[in-house]
Amino acid sequence: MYQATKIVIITERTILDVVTKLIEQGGATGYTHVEAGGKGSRGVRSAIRPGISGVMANVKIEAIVRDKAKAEAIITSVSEAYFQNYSGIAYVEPVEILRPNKFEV
Amino acid sequence: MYQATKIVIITERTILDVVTKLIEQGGATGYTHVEAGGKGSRGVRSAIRPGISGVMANVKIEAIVRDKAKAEAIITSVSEAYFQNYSGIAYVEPVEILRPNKFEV
Amino acid sequence: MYQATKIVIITERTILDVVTKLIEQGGATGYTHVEAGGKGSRGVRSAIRPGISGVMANVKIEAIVRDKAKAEAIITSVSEAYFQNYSGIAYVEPVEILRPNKFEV
Amino acid sequence: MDMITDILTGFVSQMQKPTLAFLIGGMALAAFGSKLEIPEPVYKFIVFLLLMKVGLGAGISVRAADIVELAVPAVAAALVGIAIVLFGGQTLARLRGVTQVDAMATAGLFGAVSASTLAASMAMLDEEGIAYEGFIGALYPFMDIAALVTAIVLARLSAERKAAANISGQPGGAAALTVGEGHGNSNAQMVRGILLDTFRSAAISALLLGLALGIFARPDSVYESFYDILFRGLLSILMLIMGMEAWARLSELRRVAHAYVAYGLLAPLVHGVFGFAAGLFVHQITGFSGGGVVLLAVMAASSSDISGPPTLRGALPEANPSSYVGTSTGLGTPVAILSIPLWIILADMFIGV
Amino acid sequence: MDMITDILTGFVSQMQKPTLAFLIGGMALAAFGSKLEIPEPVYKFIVFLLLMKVGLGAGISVRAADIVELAVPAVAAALVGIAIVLFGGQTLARLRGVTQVDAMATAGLFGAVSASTLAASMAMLDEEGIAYEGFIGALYPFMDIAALVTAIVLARLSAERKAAANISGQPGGAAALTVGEGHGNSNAQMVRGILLDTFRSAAISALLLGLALGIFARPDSVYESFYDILFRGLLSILMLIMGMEAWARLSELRRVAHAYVAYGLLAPLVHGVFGFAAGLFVHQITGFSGGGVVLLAVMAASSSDISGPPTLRGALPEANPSSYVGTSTGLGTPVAILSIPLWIILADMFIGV
Amino acid sequence: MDMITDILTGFVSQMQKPTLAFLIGGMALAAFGSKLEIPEPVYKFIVFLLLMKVGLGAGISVRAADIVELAVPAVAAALVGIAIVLFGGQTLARLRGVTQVDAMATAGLFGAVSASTLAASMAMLDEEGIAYEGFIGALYPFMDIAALVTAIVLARLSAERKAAANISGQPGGAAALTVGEGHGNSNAQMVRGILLDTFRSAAISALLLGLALGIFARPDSVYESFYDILFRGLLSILMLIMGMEAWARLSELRRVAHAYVAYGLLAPLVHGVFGFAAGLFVHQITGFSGGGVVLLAVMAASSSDISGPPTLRGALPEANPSSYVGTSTGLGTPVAILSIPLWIILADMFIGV
Ligand SMILES: Nc1ncnc2c1ncn2[C@@H]1O[C@H](COP(=O)(O)O)[C@@H](O)[C@H]1O
Ligand SMILES: Nc1ncnc2c1ncn2[C@@H]1O[C@H](COP(=O)(O)O)[C@@H](O)[C@H]1O
Ligand SMILES: Nc1ncnc2c1ncn2[C@@H]1O[C@H](COP(=O)(O)O)[C@@H](O)[C@H]1O
Ligand code: NA
Ligand code: NA
Ligand code: NA
Repeated sequence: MYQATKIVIITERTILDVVTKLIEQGGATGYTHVEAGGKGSRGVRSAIRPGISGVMANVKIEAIVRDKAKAEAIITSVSEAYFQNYSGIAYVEPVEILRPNKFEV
Repeated sequence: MYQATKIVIITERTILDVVTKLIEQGGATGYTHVEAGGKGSRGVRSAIRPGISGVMANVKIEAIVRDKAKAEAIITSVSEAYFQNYSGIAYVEPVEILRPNKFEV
Repeated sequence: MYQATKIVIITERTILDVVTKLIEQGGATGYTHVEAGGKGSRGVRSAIRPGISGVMANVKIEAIVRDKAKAEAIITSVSEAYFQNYSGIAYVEPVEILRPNKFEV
Repeated sequence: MDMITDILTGFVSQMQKPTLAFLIGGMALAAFGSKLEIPEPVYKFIVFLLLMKVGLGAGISVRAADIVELAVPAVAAALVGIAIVLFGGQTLARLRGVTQVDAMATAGLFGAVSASTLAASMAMLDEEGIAYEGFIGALYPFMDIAALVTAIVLARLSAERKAAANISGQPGGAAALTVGEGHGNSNAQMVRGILLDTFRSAAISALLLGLALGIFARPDSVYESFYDILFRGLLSILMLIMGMEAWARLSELRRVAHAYVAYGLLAPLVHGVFGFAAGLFVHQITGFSGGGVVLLAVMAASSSDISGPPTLRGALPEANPSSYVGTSTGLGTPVAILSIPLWIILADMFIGV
Repeated sequence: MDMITDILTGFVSQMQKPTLAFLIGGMALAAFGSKLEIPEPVYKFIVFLLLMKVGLGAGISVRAADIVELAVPAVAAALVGIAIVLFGGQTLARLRGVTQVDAMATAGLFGAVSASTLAASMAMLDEEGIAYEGFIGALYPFMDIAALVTAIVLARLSAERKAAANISGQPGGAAALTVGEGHGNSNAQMVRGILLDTFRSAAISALLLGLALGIFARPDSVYESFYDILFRGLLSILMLIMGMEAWARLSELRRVAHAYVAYGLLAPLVHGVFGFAAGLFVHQITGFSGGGVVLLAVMAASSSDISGPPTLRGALPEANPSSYVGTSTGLGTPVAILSIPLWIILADMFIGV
Repeated sequence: MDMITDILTGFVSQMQKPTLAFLIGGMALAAFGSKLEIPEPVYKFIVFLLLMKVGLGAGISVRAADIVELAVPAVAAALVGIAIVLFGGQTLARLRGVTQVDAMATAGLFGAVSASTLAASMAMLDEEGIAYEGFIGALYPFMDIAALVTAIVLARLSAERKAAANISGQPGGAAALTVGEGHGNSNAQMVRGILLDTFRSAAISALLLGLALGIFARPDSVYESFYDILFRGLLSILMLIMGMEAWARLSELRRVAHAYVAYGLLAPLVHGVFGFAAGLFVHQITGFSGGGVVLLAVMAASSSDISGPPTLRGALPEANPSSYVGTSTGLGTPVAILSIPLWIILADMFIGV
């Protein structure tokens, strides 16, 4: 098993595309996302009742990167680019992977 | 990066509201939830085929809290309040966050 | 709180049943799954637009096991059995649980 | 010999009716392991449309109905709901492997009403050209709510009595937030809370909305050009879903006492007799139609499978959902639907339809 | 005294119309805390069907229309959209607690068009037997796109001006990838990018698809046998949804300045007058029908609640969605729908319908 | 010159037919980057309703059909399915960049039947007033299952042969649980397992359910008042979806050999000729109608895009879904739908319709 870092970003569904672009630019080889609801400083949001316009939906995005510094750089850039205007949180977790080359560019 | 603790609770969809109330009472500044299916001691449950009444659906709830003791207190209270009568599991994980004040009340 | 290991497997939705069978055979007492989308070496996949046939959908499966060796054995077996022909990644994370006997067979 | 042939022929021809055939088809598909599924959002919507249809239709008729004609069957419906719970709860709780609270929860569902079963019986009466009072849909909430509230109140009172006897209580129970709001300490508050939860449930809200729109607005044109037109077709799909669902939920019964199997198979027939008797009585007083008697019997025979279970899960957490959902959706609903022709035959025998 | 009775009777009879009654029913359900929900995939599909119906119908009529008859109201619709944004943006931005960008975003939504409100007004005209030009649906994109583009461009220019004044700028802003594509540096590129995003939005695409199919293909038979038949029924359900949605979004307004409440309540009436006046003008020039004037007034009065918000969220990230979604969906849409009868009465007074 | 004008005019008028126009509209929307989407639960339900319509209609007709009239085209359909797989598998496997298993999987999908394409051709025949045997829907499973089973069996046998030759085998392959059940060691068991999986797939189950209900129950009234009425409208939406889906799946083809593009464009025409020839043959023997010949040609030309891919993904894990899904859904289906008019013209030329 090899050490790696998991990035997690929970933010507004409408910016999924641009956030994943930043993640890929930051050096991740892939990402996974799931529809989510939640509550934070900007009030309740919902995956099932995202409002008729959909702007009230959340998404949870995860990416495994080999290098912890890279992981931190990615969440810092997402945070700086979007979290002033959009709802969102970001954190990292240590994980262990089987096939290290799968997560290296 | 700052140390924090992630609480994860997987339980019946029908008690989402009361469980998140307990999480907030325990001092979390927010939470995120996703629709889930699964299998445990009480049999198979499904997010897509939750039964026509919906009582067979699961939900996965996560909350980041700064303080590990608080995190443990929250899952202990949820566990004591609900896991005798409702399906569910709970655990915590260490994570690292960028903006510590976002997770403090 | 007791130490345990969380297995995470992200793979094609169509093989959910066989993968969870392997997880249970490996000694997990349960598992949880959520619908997911993502991108990896085999291109973009989506939970909401899985293609009219559904073969383009992902699923994220998690299982808590007490024993780390068991956890590694499970993801190794899933990886060997499926990841040559199917899209997928697998990793493990350390977690802390409340009720250790719930996760022992 | 001839009679047996007659009965068999009659039975086969009943099962060929679209409503019953789609139900059986759904069970067959599920038994065969088919991967066909009607997506959850679709069946939620179909159920909503059928409830709106029943509610709107009833509301439009209520406008023209007189108060006695309405009040008598409404009271009868509520009493039947309560009687089923009292009788069913007593009976089940005596059987081996059944706890008091599980007995009450199960009897509560069987006292409550299944929208799909009621809609199926209306379609079958329409098909045979048998008339019934247009306002019948308005009786649904009376029986449904009376049964659920009775079951929950009785189960909670008995739990309190037990807890008082056995002072130590359950650990942690005190820390739990009650699911739903408005459940206070006094009994009156408890009943208010339960009523509120019941009124807010998806099925009862949809039905009451339809009723209110039917009574206070003028939805006749959209009712006829949309809800009524789609009724038969959507019902055929709902029958398919109920058949698949019944098969899926049957497996829950493997985890619980055999008593539930017996109850699920027999209760619809016994409860139907309660409803039928009440219907005959209303017929005597107000001239209630034969079709109306059939529908009252069917409501009594039916058991809630959409709205009741989440209400019970919230109000009676200690009750095991495998028992009551398995018994009601797995057995109660198909038995109730398949026995609709029985009540038609009986009504024809007793008062003509 | 008599007049008051007349007005009250008139008001009650308006509210009994299916369209308005379903809207009010939806608000009542949500206010009561009902758990009823129409699943998201279902309402997305209903909105799509209604937009296709409006688009196909308009497209089929456009085939036969002459160019002047079409061009004049189209230009009028676009000008009304722009006027609402200019006027509304100015007004709102002056009020306490409203930022420049939030004012523009909100005025943009109110200048844009609500598919549900437009469909509701068509259904009400049909019901009353009031004729209108078949191609009216084709005016929708003119007003909608003109308003959204104007609002976004003005808000961005004002932000740029402010940023130029205040050189330091916002930290991190530079690192952000712009949401949507094609937004370049020059103003022309900016407008192109916004236009592209608007045309790609779900509602405008569906409407334009319907229009194109109506104009270039021969969908008349399927239009009549399907889209047109289901129109009234699906609309009744959409009204219910808009009612529940309005109630849910009202709560957003608790977080924002009181000014939004006043704007949400009054703007539909003021904007409706803009549209009505433009309609009268078109009536003078091209003989535009009274029903057409009503529909132009309703489009102006309505505010976008499906397609506009995500477009704005992408194009104006600094605007607070609680303000504009709360004001538009929570107040603007129900007020616009409930005031449809007003424009009918006015049109009847001014030019007869 | 005149002829060219004629052909062009004919072509344009064909493309204006609602069915084809909606397909093209869907492709145009997707190409333009529109965000419009028909939610997954909705299109699953539409496909289900169309399959039930086809199945019920066929079942109702089968009741009255005689056995020879039925058996001959059924055998022909199955043989066509097998022939396409044998021929297509051979052809594709010879081309550069195509593995044996990918060739078989792709040919399997092209031998199988597309519900949307079949429904589209029925609607076009109805529109033109061309008669066809009511039981045609019953031929669908014969061709579909014959093709899928042949493809899977041949691919597995060839893989086994290769594995036997190359003893080391693939690492880990042995540890994999086979997807689907009942796949044993012997060939008979293998075929049984594949058959079971195929019968359980959503599309085949829905069609067989409709067939069974049509044959054994009396669903005629609900068929006419619901399934048949909604058919045309739902099909128009499905065509839109297939158009958008085709565009989305085309991108898969960028990752695979050029051979697939050629196959996807030409195979529908070649396979259609197989089906057409078989149809003519059946026409000789049993007097099969011209419309029937068209439908057999269309089934042969069409390629499965809903039910086939998951069956293949489970049964042939080594096959690359980008190849077969891209080729079938991205190219095969639109080509097959757009060439429906061709078979009508040919049938008219050969035997009159
Ligand atoms: N403490 C927390 N734990 C978990 N998720 C959170 C937390 N705070 C916020 N979130 C998630 O992040 C989203 C945006 O948060 P916010 O920007 O604070 O409104 C919320 O809707 C939640 O889904
Ligand atoms: N070992 C496990 N790992 C991951 N999830 C589990 C595990 N055990 C139970 N779960 C989840 O928790 C839910 C309730 O579990 P239970 O109360 O054991 O029926 C299940 O439906 C699963 O979603
Ligand atoms: N680096 C990564 N981080 C997170 N998820 C990933 C990563 N790489 C792949 N995935 C997920 O695993 C799925 C299959 O990956 P692949 O086999 O590389 O196509 C993708 O669709 C993603 O959902
Ligand atoms: Na009952
Ligand atoms: Na407007
Ligand atoms: Na074919």
